[in-house]
Amino acid sequence: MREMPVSPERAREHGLSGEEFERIRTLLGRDPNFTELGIFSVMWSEHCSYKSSRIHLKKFPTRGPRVLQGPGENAGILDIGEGLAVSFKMESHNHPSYIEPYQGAATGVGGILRDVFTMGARPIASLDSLRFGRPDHPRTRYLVNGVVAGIAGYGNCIGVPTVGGEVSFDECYDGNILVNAFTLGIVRHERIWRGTASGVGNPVIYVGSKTGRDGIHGATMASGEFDEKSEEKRPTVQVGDPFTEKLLLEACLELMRTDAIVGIQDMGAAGLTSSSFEMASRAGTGFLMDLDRVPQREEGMIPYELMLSESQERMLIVAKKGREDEVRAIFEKWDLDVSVIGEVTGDGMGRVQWRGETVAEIPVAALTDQAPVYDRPSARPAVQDSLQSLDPAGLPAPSDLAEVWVRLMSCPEMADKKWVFRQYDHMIRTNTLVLPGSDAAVLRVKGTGKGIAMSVDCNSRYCRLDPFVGGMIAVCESARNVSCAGAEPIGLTDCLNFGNPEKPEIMWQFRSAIEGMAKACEALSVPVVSGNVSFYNETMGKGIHPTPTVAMVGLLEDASRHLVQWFDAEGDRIFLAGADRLGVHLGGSLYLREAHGKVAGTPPPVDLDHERRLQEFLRAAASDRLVSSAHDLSEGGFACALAESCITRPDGAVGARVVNPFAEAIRADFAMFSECQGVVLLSCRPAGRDALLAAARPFRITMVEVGVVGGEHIDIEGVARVGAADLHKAWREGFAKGLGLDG
Amino acid sequence: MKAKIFVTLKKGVLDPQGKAIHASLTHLGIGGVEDVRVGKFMELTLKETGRDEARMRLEEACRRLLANTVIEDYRIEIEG
Amino acid sequence: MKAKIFVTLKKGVLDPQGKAIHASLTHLGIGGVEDVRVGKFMELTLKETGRDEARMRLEEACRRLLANTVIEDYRIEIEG
Amino acid sequence: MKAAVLVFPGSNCDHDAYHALKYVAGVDAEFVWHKQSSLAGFDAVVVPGGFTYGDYLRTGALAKLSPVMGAVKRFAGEGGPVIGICNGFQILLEAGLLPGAMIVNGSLHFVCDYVYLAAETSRTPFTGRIPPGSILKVPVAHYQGNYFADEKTLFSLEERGQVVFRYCTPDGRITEDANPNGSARNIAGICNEAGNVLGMMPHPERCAEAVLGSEDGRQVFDSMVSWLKERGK
Ligand SMILES: Nc1ncnc2c1ncn2[C@@H]1O[C@H](COP(=O)(O)OP(=O)(O)O)[C@@H](O)[C@H]1O
Ligand SMILES: [Mg+2]
Repeated sequence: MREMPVSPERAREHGLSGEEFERIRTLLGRDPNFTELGIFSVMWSEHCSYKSSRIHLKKFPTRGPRVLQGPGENAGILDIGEGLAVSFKMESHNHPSYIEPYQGAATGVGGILRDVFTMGARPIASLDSLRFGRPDHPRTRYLVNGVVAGIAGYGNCIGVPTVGGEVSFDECYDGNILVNAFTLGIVRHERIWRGTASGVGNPVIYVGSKTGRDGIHGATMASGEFDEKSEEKRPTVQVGDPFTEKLLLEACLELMRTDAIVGIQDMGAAGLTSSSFEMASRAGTGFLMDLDRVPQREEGMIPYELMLSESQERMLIVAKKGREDEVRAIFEKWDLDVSVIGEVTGDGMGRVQWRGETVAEIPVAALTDQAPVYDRPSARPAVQDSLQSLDPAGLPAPSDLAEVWVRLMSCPEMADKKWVFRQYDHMIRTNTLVLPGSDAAVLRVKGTGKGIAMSVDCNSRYCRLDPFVGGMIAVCESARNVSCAGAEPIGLTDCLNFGNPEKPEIMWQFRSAIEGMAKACEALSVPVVSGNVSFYNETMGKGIHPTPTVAMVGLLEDASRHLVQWFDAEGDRIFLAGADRLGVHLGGSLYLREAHGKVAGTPPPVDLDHERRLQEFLRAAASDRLVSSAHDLSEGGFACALAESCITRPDGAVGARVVNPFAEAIRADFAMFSECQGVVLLSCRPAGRDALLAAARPFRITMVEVGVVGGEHIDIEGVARVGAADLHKAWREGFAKGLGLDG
Repeated sequence: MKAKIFVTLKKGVLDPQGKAIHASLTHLGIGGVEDVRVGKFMELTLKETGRDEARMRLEEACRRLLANTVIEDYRIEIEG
Repeated sequence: MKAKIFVTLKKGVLDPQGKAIHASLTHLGIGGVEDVRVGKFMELTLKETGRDEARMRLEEACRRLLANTVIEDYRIEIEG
Repeated sequence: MKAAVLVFPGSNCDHDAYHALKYVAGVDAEFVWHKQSSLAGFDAVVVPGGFTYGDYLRTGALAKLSPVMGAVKRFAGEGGPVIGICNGFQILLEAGLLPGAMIVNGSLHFVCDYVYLAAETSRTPFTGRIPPGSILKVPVAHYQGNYFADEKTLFSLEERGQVVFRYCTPDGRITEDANPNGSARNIAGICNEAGNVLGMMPHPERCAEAVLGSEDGRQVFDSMVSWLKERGK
């Protein structure tokens, strides 16, 4: 690559508008050179600057008694007591994973792991939220295979268990899949590190892999729509090296046990550029950097490439002056490159030198604080009204409800995801108390009696139909899953996947979803401590459903009191908690899509006050050991939740006999598959019935006893009945079958 | 009829395997190696057919399955 | 100086990858393939030295590291 | 009584083995960095699982070159108990301490799941308290656990009682369906002729506590403790 003259035209190629280019000239008081243009383009990209989202993200509640670090750092941190904290974050790697599924997903995992261990935390668990196109779309199988293998390849090798996640399918992701990766780590309070470059004269140290021409323009790619030309951008995909990352992780944690450093940050999107400028920005300092000292893998790299490379498995450290040798010794022990490439300065300028010349000289604030911020116009799409119209009475009633039931349970969206998580090491580190397959994964925290529960959720059909309610539901549902495990939701991270923010309709979806999420967070007292925005999820102008994925983290003071979603023993009694929230809500339901081919109507209503009381009750019931299982009604409604509690048990399926819980006479298919928020299926020993009912009263939760666990059939009396073993088999085989994957 | 297919990483693409093997060779005292790149190598037995026909088929196989042209190059050799 | 090393599974050792690729080719409608065996392929850049010297070194590298002779055969080609 | 847990670049079940030894079996355990060339003072050696050197080239191939492996060979030669778990097993194979080799799983997928093992011999230091015929529920987690050896080697392994564990159904039948990776004759673990070196793909350290879903793996570590105690360690 060679230097090129800078012009407004060249700036446009870099994704900078005419106004933005003018702003750069004003901030610098001159024209930028080619290297500087590259630096501005990545720092002002949507991905790094959050220019279209920032004003809306401010609506999230981010404070709380446990918050040690909110948004603004590489990952958020929450206190969990006994001097310990959890650090976590979620990030998207959508576009790279569509282009090269294995490496795209693998490097997504690598990136989020670095975001967490750069805070000083040892990663103990990952989750992944995946969305693909139609199961029968010609590319879907290839993408599923590659993405799952990539997540496995990276996570398994580095030794962090992938303990949960979600996989769903919809036509809207045919040309733009979503790969969102979450990691959580544990850190002692006094070992928390931040990405800050303070102390004039302190050395700036580069560690990790050598720099190559990987992923140059990766950040701007993530901020641009897909078109036919995307094929040409292919070589920007990076290859992950999980082995090197494992060494980097161990070396960084070893270094962080000393007090030789001041700050540390991973080189993620926009590599050396974003890490250096962001660290200086947080400290209010500047830096001087010599590119000749950057370890290089390829020959003839120019400053533009060195500054913009997204080579993986690299970190930037600011150490205390005079402690360089300690840093060097640790990284050399782990066979990693280490090089002092510059120092912290006090004048607020970022200066980059190469071959004795200054090749970039930019005020740090120009790239960070003075980056553009947009309040983009938003408008409710005209189609919204027609989307929301749905006349349930007009839907043909299926003649064989048992057949529809089996069909729903075995469609790839609902079917057993074992094909996926069997490829993930989900047990390594020997903390996983609840393996994948329940509402939330539960891990123990060694050395304490505590447990951590985690769940990642979003129903994007709901968000499409009503982004405000859909956003609320994403938060409520993930919190409810964590509460069903007996844990208290203490904080969340999110990945906001949307289309092109320059379109007012997309901006409306975005702000509505955030407002809904924020409202639910406030009602449930759960702060947002980190997150990520992924815009431009469009292919040839066709956008995805708005998909604000939420990863909720919960705390159990006593890990042994966790709950699972499956029935425990024959004879146990089954209850519906929140039964007064049942209603006919078919809008956006799985049933509507799978059986009637429609995504329409309005999502089920949410009552936040009820939700809060329900979840408090669930935790109380778990902690007092009043229930043997808890599972919330979500996709597929009452019938599918019941079936899941029967067949997801690791020890094999069990039957159940229940009554139709709907008080009024409604159509049988509606009773089975109507989707409701705030309703949970519980089971308890027969002798524990009265205690459970009594426990619900102070929370004003309506309990209805619906039936009993046992028998060969799952039987909703007078409505439909299936053999537990048959349903179990269809559910187990559905994923591979639906996608045409080898079993 | 036999064919060989070589799939190699494109120039400039990181080769973590090659890097690790290179380090180990040095460690074994086997010097003089400046670089190692690792690729895949497939030997195919084909039904007798024209060479051009065979090459066309294998080209398609490489593009659609055997190589990922985002990061890999491939080369086909047809024998006999 | 360049060298190539080919590492292939011994006859009689099961090759699940080869088998899977064979099945996928058929599935893709790319017919006429009777058998596929997958191996490894390494390209080494060596410091200039005599060919015999280079071959000796690489033989040693293969025996001690690059191939597992319980399951694999190897072949060395030195170029230029 | 002191056990060494080897740590190579890329080992990642080292902490799990350490935890099971120290906090479950009550053995004094210590990490040993792969560049160390002595195992003086240790009574047992655990080569833990992981992805040493990223499993690049072949699993265990690059790790066998580490200085500590010379010490492991001497230690084993003197009759000291050595257990290789998962990647540790692969390293022992590559180092020639055990016969055979590993190839990629028949499914071509990484597999992490509980499996059942039929124990065949209590002659090793790690199975002394596991009566032959016992069935253990233990997880596997690997991409290349498909054990291969030529017919002659397989015959001699069986002849000399060196097959320690085989994959089986929950009721102990050795069937193809119970084999998670395609291993020859359902082999999950083998020992050397002398019996003091054991290699196994399944992870006993992951199921040594009831809260984790199975306690069966604990018997491997308890056997080791008894064996060492009987020898006055
Ligand atoms: N949707 C969001 N909600 C809350 N915080 C967010 C959100 N998106 C981004 N953030 C915060 O903004 C900061 C910058 O994020 P990002 O650029 O993704 O980090 P990185 O540089 O590690 O890739 C992070 O602290 C992140 O937690
Ligand atoms: Mg970061």
